[in-house]
Amino acid sequence: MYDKLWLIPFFPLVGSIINGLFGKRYIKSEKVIGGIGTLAVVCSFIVSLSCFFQLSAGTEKVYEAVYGSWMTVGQLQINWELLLDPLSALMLLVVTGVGSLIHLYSIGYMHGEVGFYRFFSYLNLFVFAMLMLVLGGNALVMFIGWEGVGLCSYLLIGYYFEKKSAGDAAKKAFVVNRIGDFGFLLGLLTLYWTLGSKGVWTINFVEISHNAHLLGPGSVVVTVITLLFFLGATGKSAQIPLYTWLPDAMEGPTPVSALIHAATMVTAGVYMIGRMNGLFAMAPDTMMVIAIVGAATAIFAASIGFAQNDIKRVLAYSTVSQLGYMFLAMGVGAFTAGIFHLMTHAFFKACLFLGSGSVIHAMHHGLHHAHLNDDPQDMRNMGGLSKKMKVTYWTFLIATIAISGVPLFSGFFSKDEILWWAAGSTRGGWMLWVVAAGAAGMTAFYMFRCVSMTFWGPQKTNAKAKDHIHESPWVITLPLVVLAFLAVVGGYVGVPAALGHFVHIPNYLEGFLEPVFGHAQETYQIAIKANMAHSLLAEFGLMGMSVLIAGIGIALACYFYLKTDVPARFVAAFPKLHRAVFNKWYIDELYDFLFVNPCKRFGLFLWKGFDVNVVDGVVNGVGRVMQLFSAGLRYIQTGFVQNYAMGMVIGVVVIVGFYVLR
Amino acid sequence: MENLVQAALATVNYAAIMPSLILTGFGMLLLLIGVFSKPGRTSHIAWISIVGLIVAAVASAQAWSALGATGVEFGFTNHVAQDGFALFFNFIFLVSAALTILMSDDYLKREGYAVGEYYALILFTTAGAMWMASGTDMMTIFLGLEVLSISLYVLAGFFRRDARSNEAGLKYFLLGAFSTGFLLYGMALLYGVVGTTNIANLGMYLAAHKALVTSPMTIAGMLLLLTGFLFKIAIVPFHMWTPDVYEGAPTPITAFMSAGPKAAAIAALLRFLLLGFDSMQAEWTALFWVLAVLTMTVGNLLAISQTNIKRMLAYSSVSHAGYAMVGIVAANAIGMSGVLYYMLAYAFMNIGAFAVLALAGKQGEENLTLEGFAGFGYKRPFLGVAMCVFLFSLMGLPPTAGFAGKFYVFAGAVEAGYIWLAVIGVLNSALSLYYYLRVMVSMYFREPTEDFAWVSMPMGAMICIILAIAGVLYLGVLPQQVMEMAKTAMF
Amino acid sequence: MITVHHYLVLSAILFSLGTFGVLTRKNAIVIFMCIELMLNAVNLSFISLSHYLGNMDGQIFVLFIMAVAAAEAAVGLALMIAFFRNRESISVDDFNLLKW
Amino acid sequence: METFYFYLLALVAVVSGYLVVTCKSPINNAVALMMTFVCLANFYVMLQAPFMAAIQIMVYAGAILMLIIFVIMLLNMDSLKGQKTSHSVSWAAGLGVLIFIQVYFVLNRSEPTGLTGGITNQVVATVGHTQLIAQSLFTDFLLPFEIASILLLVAIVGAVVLAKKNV
Repeated sequence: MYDKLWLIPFFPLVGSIINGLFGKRYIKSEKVIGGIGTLAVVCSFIVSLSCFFQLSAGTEKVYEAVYGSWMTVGQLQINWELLLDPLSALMLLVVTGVGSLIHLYSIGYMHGEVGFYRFFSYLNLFVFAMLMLVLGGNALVMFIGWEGVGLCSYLLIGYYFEKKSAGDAAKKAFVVNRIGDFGFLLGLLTLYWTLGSKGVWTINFVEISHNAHLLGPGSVVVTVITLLFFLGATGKSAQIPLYTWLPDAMEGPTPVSALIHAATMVTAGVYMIGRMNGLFAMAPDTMMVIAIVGAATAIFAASIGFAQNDIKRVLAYSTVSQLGYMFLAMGVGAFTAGIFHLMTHAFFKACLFLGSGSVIHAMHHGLHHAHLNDDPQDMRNMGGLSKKMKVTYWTFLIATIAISGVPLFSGFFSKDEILWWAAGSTRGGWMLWVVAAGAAGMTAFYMFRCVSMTFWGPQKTNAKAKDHIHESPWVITLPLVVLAFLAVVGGYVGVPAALGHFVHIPNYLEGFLEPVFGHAQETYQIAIKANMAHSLLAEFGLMGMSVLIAGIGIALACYFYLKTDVPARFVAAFPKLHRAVFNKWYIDELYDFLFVNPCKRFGLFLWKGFDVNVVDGVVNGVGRVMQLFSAGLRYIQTGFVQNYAMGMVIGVVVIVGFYVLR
Repeated sequence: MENLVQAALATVNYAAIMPSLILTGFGMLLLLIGVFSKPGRTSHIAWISIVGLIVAAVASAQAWSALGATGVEFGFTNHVAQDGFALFFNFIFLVSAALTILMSDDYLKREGYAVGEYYALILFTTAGAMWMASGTDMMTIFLGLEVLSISLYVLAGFFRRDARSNEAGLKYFLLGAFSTGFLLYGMALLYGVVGTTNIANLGMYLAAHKALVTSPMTIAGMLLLLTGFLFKIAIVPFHMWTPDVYEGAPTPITAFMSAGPKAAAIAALLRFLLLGFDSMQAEWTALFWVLAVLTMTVGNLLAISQTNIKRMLAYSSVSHAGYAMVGIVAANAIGMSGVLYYMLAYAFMNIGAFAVLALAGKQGEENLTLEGFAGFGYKRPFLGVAMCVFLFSLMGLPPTAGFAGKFYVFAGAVEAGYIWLAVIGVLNSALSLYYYLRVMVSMYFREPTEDFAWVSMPMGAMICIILAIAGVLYLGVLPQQVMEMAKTAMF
Repeated sequence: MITVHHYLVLSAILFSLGTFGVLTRKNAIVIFMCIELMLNAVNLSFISLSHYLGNMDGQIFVLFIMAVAAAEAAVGLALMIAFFRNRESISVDDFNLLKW
Repeated sequence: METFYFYLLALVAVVSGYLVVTCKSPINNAVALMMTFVCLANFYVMLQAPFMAAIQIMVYAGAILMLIIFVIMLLNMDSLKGQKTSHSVSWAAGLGVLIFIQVYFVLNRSEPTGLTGGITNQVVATVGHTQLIAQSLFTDFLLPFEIASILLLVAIVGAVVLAKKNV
């Protein structure tokens, strides 16, 4: 099946092209369009599955498929190549599996939208780009996918382009992503150059991990390279300081949010670090930065999640926070745990987003019938929906329990693994555990706040609208059920050793990913500290504490939002704090103030200022310029031939003068 | 007398100028046909000129495959050298001219200037460009440059009832003639230093007389001469005519100017640098390092605040010239062949983008602003997608031609050790994203403000756009073969 | 004794004068005349150098420069006439549609 | 005698060149330019290049300048009176002087050297300047000569296209 690797990205690409070109005029039928889109991803899923089984059964753990040469530069040969190894196989399953469910869901959710064909075309393209990113055998093929997901997210977030906020959000996502992308490119450039100066001209991932040691462990250059790559990862995976685009990305249709947040795009950064683990493991300083940024993001985003009233925004900040966990895992060298959490997060976060979509769908429907203009996404308008939407409610609840880290659900296993490594790893520390555990408690709190505001308590929706709220069709609920199921059982592939010891379940995932991560972890001695490795007490103690913290979070949320008027009193007591949290700590304003506005002004300044003023100003003399300034910008004349000629002459005089008189 | 004729005939080698000869022949033929054609009915002239370009391309291809062991065919006592370098540039010129002519037919009719001379002038311009690329003597290159420039002055001001076109033509003319003055003064000084106008002889003489390399007269001559070419390539600070002229000129001509003649000036520049001033490499790499950084940065920064898309693309073409300069600074095989590759890629992507503009504009082209493009992507899906492809390529996203081109020149710079230059280049292309993106935002995220229903889809323009897309994707996905050609083309 | 230097310096003076004129005059035709002055300065350089070096190339070059000057004159003046028809002026001050 | 003649002509050339740049009326500019052309033709004679002198008079003074004057008449440039110079005189003057200083510096610091040919005054006198030019032009410089013909064709076509009133 390996030789059919190219089929995996091929199907979604074809689906995208068919829907994009023929959807509007020739196909028209929503069912057919949706069917083609879903089928394309399902086909990829089937191929991925067979590849996965072959890989886990076979002895060959790394397979590179080369489909011809792309570019040759000196000794650097760049091929069109795909790479299948346990890491990419696992990612393929997550992307195509969750992706197909989301496609199926979209058929129901997007029913009747203008540009249905367009939506499916973009969605397939998105999956295609993500698959290229995952399968890319060298950094440039990965970069195609890397750029591609940014681009598709741009198209999808701005899908409702009539809304100005959607267009702005899309632009923001793209621009922020591009900042990250250039980190990636610069990192690649530096890597290529430094490895090249060591005599190895390559950007192939397998060769990079083989030759990474040439750069010297802990050397400055490897730190710089990995930091640049990490900058790329923060852009894509919404970490501090480049996380602002992700919450705004909620402007897109809900399935898009699910796709971006759960299975694709945002996991790209984590995946990329996992892909280059050999390189990153060599740079302890960078790893430290990653761990700290991850932990900080986890708690920072969780704190913002407290005060959001828009159901999707809560989930968005929760994604940022959970991604922080993954980076924390990567930073302390727990690569497997990071990927594990990526996987379980894909399940429960997809379920949460699709569930919220189902709620919004129902609310929208209800409000529409009642001719109300209330925001269907505002949780303050909801409440008591559990009776109306049983499937949605139960799946949402299961996913919430999973994300909160309640034992025996998938989130518990993966999060606990991360916490354990954060505390016990040779690259970790107690502070990281404290921060991460705190964030876990906050997660439990705001997620249950979300559930209680949405599904429990009295119904706050307008009475007329209330009657029209009902459960969504099967295409929407079926994915929910499947995802909820996965959110429960998904964790059992990676049961921590301490627990597995008693119930005789081995840690499948660790064994499976060993060929990818084992080498780096062994070489750079990244493991649980010796004094903790055999202490079951320590592990169970930490586990117990994290469960306790999660329990406290859940209990507080239920208490606050169901029983008492504590939140209102809290707001009354600390109005400023609440407002600050509500306004996302004024980060957007700060960014506007610090970066966006100066950049705009800088561009404007250089345009009007340089072309108009400097050249003209040199001509006219400073006094004249002052006069012109006072007269106002519109009196500044330019487009004069002679100013241009003057510029040329000055250029000539300066250049010749410099060379002749030096 | 007899002797003179024989001596004259002995120097003639038509094979060495065959493509340009074909083009001038067709150009004159078009002038004749134009006389007998009714104004406004010029489609057949456009197609005949396409035939001429194809014949010239065939001749070039044949010459390419016939390149022997020496890889060069001299003619006219070393005035032209038809080598791989010249032939590769021939293809760039032919592609630019063909795409330009394809998009012109309908455009000229819409604007009411459909006459045969237009096509003849484009063919003459292309021939001039070929003489610049293949000339090995200052005089040939200078005359090629003038054929090209004078045709372009006319073409830029071709819409003679349109004040903006007049202004563009006149500005271009005055500044172009002015820069010619500097170019010639440089040539005069160099002639004084070495006593020859032949570039190869110049190079050999300078290599043999090391003292001359540091002589102020040589350096001043070289710099003044470079100035003339830098003006044509629109390198900062000699770029200031570009936005005005590009904005005012007829759109197809703007497209053409930004690709063909620019490539021609780069060809002549490269021949001077590599053949003539080889021994002064340290001097000119330092100069081009600074100019490349300035050009990229200024071009991009100024493009940011433009609202007229045509003008924005003009500033962007300034910055693209800067990227090409990066390859020249690298001055190694990858960088130099990267420049050739970049110019070919740029011809496809930029002319493609302008072709979309030419189709989208109304008569008088008042609507080529960001507002005018609002919702364009939904009203004209095909053109919208095409524009996106070209913009991606201009941004330098993989897998498009623009990415491969930038990759080659930057990789060349990295290999030559100019890592910072490559970094600045990469940062600049990040900066360029902002303004290209605004076009896409306009096309896809704004409510349409006007009706695009009147846009017809003429066959020529469609072929042009499809060819450009094919070129952009081919050069991006499978750049290897063309890059090998570019490598063999470098001397 | 008049050497080639004298001619070259004279040529430099004329060239600078021409440049000065291009930068200061407003009338496009006068600017064009100043450019012709610059070209003539170059011609003088070429011919004096040709004489000094005892080789004809420079004089041939001048011949071509003259041809080019004639061609430029034809096209440039045609452009000016076209511009004048539209704007009733050929002052560079009126080249003001394209800017910023 | 030669020295005196040179300086006299040079003075006339520079003064008339200055007048080209400064005279208010375009016609006066053109007349001054004519003076410069004639002075240069004289120099060409002094430089043993009589053919170039003749061409200088014929092409520059006879053709180009006539064309310019014709256009000045055609456009009836009264409207342009008073618009003598643009506002940047001092800067332009500074730059002009700077260019001159640089070139002067360059010329002072270096000798024109180079591959010298065998065309001495004697050769010119015996063979004849015109024939020398012709020999070069039609053997070594045949291609540029042909390109120049295309150039003139382009210029004619361009001028016609631009200047005619209707399509």
